[in-house]
Amino acid sequence: MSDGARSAVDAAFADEPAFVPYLAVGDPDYESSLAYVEALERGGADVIELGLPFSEPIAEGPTIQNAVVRALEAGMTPARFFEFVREVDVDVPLVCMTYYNLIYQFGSEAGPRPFVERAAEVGVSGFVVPDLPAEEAGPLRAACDEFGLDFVSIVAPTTDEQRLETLVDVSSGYIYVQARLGVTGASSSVSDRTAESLARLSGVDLPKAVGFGIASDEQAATVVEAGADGVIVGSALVEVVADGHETGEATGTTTDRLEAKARELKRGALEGYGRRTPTPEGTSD
Amino acid sequence: MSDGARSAVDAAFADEPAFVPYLAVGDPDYESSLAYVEALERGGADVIELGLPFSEPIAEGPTIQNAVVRALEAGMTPARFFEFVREVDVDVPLVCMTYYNLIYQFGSEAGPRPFVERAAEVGVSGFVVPDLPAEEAGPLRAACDEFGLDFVSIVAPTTDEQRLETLVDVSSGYIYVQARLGVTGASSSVSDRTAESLARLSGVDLPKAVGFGIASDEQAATVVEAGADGVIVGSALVEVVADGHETGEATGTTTDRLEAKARELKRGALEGYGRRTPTPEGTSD
Amino acid sequence: MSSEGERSDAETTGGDPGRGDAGDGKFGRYGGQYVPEALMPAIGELTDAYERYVLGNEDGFMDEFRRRIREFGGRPTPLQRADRLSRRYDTEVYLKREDLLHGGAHKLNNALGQVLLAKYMGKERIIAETGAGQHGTATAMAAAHLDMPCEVYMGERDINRQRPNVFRMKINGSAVVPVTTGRGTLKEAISETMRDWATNVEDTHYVIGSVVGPHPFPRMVRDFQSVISEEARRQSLERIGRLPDSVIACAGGGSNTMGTFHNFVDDGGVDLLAVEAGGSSLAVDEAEGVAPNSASLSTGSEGVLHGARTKLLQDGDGQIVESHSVSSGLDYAGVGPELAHLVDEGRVTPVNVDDDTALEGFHRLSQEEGIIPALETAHAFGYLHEHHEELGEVTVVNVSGRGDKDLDTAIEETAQRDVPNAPDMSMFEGELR
Amino acid sequence: MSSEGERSDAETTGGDPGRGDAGDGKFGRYGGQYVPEALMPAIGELTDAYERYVLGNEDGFMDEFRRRIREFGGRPTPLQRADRLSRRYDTEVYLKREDLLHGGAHKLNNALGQVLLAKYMGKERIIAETGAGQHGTATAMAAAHLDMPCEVYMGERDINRQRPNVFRMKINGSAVVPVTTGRGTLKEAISETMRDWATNVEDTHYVIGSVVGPHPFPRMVRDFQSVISEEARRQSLERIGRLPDSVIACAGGGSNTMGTFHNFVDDGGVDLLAVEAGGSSLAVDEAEGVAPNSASLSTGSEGVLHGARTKLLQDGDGQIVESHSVSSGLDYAGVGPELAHLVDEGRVTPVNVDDDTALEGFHRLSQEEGIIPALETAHAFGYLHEHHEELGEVTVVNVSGRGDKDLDTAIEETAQRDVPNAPDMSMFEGELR
Ligand SMILES: Cc1ncc(COP(=O)(O)O)c(C=O)c1O
Ligand SMILES: Cc1ncc(COP(=O)(O)O)c(C=O)c1O
Repeated sequence: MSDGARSAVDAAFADEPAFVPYLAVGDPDYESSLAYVEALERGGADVIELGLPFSEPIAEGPTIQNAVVRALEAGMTPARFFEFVREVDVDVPLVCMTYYNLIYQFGSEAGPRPFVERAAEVGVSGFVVPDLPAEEAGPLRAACDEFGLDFVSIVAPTTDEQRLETLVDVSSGYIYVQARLGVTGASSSVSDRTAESLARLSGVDLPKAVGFGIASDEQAATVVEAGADGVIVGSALVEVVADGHETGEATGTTTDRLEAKARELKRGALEGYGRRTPTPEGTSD
Repeated sequence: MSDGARSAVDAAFADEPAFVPYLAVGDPDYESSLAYVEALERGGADVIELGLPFSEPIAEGPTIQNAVVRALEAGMTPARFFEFVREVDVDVPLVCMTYYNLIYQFGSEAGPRPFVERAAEVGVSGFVVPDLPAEEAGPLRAACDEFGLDFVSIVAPTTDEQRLETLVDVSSGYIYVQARLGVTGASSSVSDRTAESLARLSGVDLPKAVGFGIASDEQAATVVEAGADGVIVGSALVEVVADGHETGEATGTTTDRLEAKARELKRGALEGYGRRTPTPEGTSD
Repeated sequence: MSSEGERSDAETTGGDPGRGDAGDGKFGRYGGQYVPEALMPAIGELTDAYERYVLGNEDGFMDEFRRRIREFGGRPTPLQRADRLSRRYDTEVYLKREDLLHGGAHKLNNALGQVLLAKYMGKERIIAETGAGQHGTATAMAAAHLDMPCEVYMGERDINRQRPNVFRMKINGSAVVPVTTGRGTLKEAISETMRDWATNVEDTHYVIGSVVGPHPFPRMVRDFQSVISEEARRQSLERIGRLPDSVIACAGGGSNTMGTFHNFVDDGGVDLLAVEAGGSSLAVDEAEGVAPNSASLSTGSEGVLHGARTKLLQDGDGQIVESHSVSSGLDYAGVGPELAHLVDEGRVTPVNVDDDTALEGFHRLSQEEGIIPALETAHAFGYLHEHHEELGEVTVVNVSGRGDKDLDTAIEETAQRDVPNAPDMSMFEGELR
Repeated sequence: MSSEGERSDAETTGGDPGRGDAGDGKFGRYGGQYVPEALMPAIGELTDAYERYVLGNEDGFMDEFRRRIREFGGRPTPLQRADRLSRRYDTEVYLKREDLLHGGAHKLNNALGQVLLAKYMGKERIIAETGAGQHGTATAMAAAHLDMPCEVYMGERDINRQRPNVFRMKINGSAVVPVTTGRGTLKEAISETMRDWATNVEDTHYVIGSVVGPHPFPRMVRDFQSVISEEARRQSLERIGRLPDSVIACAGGGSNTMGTFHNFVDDGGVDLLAVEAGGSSLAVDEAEGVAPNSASLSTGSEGVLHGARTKLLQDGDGQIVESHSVSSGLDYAGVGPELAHLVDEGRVTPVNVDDDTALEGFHRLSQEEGIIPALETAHAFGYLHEHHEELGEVTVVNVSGRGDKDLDTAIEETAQRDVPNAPDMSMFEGELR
């Protein structure tokens, strides 16, 4: 990771626990998706993860899989994604979450560089690529360095000390702490392993954002109380979009519900922060 | 074969070509069957083959198979068969046609003797057993000798000179000349092989009756013209019974049709005899 | 000469009383050639060919047979230790894996041998009967392999019980002729094939599917099948360093049975157990002419059927009764004459298990050893389960065939009963054909 | 360091450019480990176990594997001369009979190896994906044999195309989990199994069914499958006294392919032909995201799917397109990285035949050799038919599996086309499911 100057993404975690929502771009269609992402900012998002849909989302649970299918059917492509990023009216840093093949194929030249270059142009601040472990991340990391973007790594409950080091080494922006094993998806309890992972990462000078299974203000609070610098929420928000889509709700109504849900989660994160013992350890710097 | 005195069966072929009809006893029921067999005699039968139905009639074609099924379903058994022979009011010799297992199983003592003894008692004159070749016929032949019954062997188109001898050796009554390969059943032409078989048997001092596939007066005539001492007709007669049964015809009507069919066949046999070249060879002594 | 004397001479003696190796087609009181005269010359010709080619290896027939059954058939089949069953029963259980033979059953050993023999004899057409469809598919495969036209007679009811096998025969280029007489099972199919043979005997060879029928079939089929025990005996010695205490095989007509037993017959210390289909009951309903089982060795009596004197399921008059088994391939009212003889001699012990126990055996082998047996074979495992304590230290069970052909039947029959180890098939509820 | 330089370093080199035998999981530009971080430790653990047990025969692992694949699996499988095809094509055609392996396909070589490895690793649960159901059944059998609980993910559409295999898995005691996402075929089943693995990685081993997925799977699966060419090469020398001129295998993921080729790769004079499914056309419909074929070696481009960099069927953006083939087992948008590499190197020639030609091949082998092949395998015979003149004097074709699982599909697909050598199935008109 680049020392010295911290990135916009990293900075978004500086003052208070960050709320990092995820939505699949283009779900259920381009226009609604714009409104939804903007609602997330109004609801308190500090960083937004924008999912660029890939046909084989192997790390996603059913909720996000379905969102991906909806978005692809509505015509989402990498090119449209970049238009979206350019067009969406939000000020917080945007992190692109997608699978490596889309990054690798983009542009005329094989390899991740054209994708990263274009992402930088339209205003993407970083990447999360669930099927790209540290061992294979070299080229993407290099392109990120070249264009000044962050490369966010995921730390899993199964990640051991040795891998942790390699991982932290290639990371910037924040560390995505996977709260439990499995795929994305809302669940009702926050795993014990989250606390363990946070403890192991306590010496690392990067914000730790916890994701996978966070669905309520209380869960957000628990995670932050346990030391997280941020909470990542995907499926719980995608469910709001899916509900709206399935019931034929007006986009405006879904937008409002999404904003409310975001607000709830942000509030939870703040509450958790408040509950911390006098000297909170998780906040870096 | 016993030399000297010729049996009643053999004698039935003496004067003119014999007509030897077959019916499955008990088809479609006991009472009708009595009437049908009696009609055969009226129609000109010289010897009658009475089929005792066996569950696995491997030498029969579909017509007789179905007759056997009808008779078995109507309750025909060896015991009923013997009653039938005792009761049926005909004067010509009766030959029992059945499969060896029924003969073997009858009575308390294993082996053919009890069956033959009982057959003799009720007035059966001989046996045709299609699944009992000369090689296995010893015990049955011995019992026949003991009780004075004939044992009729079948000569097939495939029977070679050597087997012919063995076969003739164990035979009495008449030789059943199988007109063609295959199973019983009416067919439209009489095989060339019939003539061949008759020629091969010309030196044998036993009547030669040809069966398998004879269905009309013309066929009967052809066979007799070729030198047969008799014609055996089964399926063509069983078809009359089957027709009557299937159309729900009155037994009396079927009886009349059966008698007429018998008459036609007997007439054919006589006509064939008339057509023979001046010195007919086939009639024995 | 008294007729009594003659009867007992011809009907109850003859042949080598020990193993029935004499050439007259008799095994003690059983065997013989009870067929229509029209077939006798063909049977003579076949006997001659059998003696020359099979027994005498004329023109290298047996060498070619052995090469083809190895390359085309996949011999030798393994003798496999069944680890989980051995643990469960606290005894060494070994499986002779005939299910791995091409086509999925021991049947190819015989079918390939006979079709090859028909070729050596200059025959131009093959016919066969089939019950479970295993002999039919084996014959169809052998006929395709050796370029012989082939027609297979099969009861209509069996056609419906064993559709995959019907498809296989047709795909292999054979014709399948439905037999609608009687109950439409193996017995009727045999009768019908005999009728075809009687009609076309000059250019046609009838490939009988088990150690039944007139001489030379029982001996010839046994000889082709005896490769099973030839291997199993050698493999036992190599693999375990000793002979087994017990050898178990299911018995329908008895071809896998005789094949599995043959080379152990002289090993007095080896118990030979023939497991018949007990069906739903061992009783016979004389009025209906039905035996709800196929246990002719255990419950049948001497008689003549399909060309041979042997043990049969028959009523008091000698009418053959309808047999029954959950497995089409055991559903036959007769049994091979040599097996009947070995039972009379006390060398082979006839036993049986009912349909329920067979289904349990089917599921047990599937779940615990990863081998789905044919329902016929499953009877042997039903017996193993019930009697494992009596079998000594080492038992060899012949896995006569695989159960791919039986999946639908096994699932349906399982659903109709209370099989303790049945798998959960709920995903397919209401969807079965 | 320039990013350009770093990219080309990490992404296009590494590994042994010849046979990809290096331990880094790369085959030239292909291979690697593109999986979620959560799986990386398991993959590391597996790599370690692979090196110790498989490569190092620690605790006699390979001895046990070889014994079990022999006894339980039925190895060695024969190398059989195909007499009628040899005559028809005027060239020597030999068949490597993997269809005789227990379960009916080469798949057991790998499944048994991996389930045994999982046992050595102390895993308690097996999961697998399956397309044609062959890998699923092989895994279910191996799991039953080795007493491991097993769940198999299978696309809903494949479940309907391959019902007999679904029954077999359930009868063997495995759970079959229907995958309803996407088109419900192999691709979706793999994704779903990866999700399960990511959730239960600590006690669960994922038995991947072909030479695909992250390192060490492509090498490990190849190693388990390479027993095919180990035998075939030895058998060629013994049986024919020489090596073949050509070796043909169908290619889906490429496991039977790599297994059949592996020991011939160093024999420069032996042509290696990988026959892919040409489906109905080689074109891709980008708008629909559909490739009506599965010919990723012939028409695909480099990309990353299911854990490895390899050749893929994808659109210009990198979205994986829906592949198609009449045979479920070839119906996959990717291919093993080593095979992709060998194609780039010119060592393996990628070819393909369309659905129609495959069906013709299916019927030809069935009718002329008495072997009903899997529809996957049938592609190899379609190719043999079309190109027999170019193959030299001796050709070995791998019969990767038998067609019992495909009977219904083959009959239905045949009925829909004009297949010149289709058998007469009229007896079943209107009766097919
Ligand atoms: C697998 C299997 N085992 C056993 C049998 C019974 O026949 P046999 O007793 O002749 O071995 C059959 C008959 O079809 C069969 O398919
Ligand atoms: C018989 C058979 N052959 C070939 C294949 C294709 O797989 P692979 O290319 O990995 O051998 C399959 C897959 O299911 C199969 O079942």
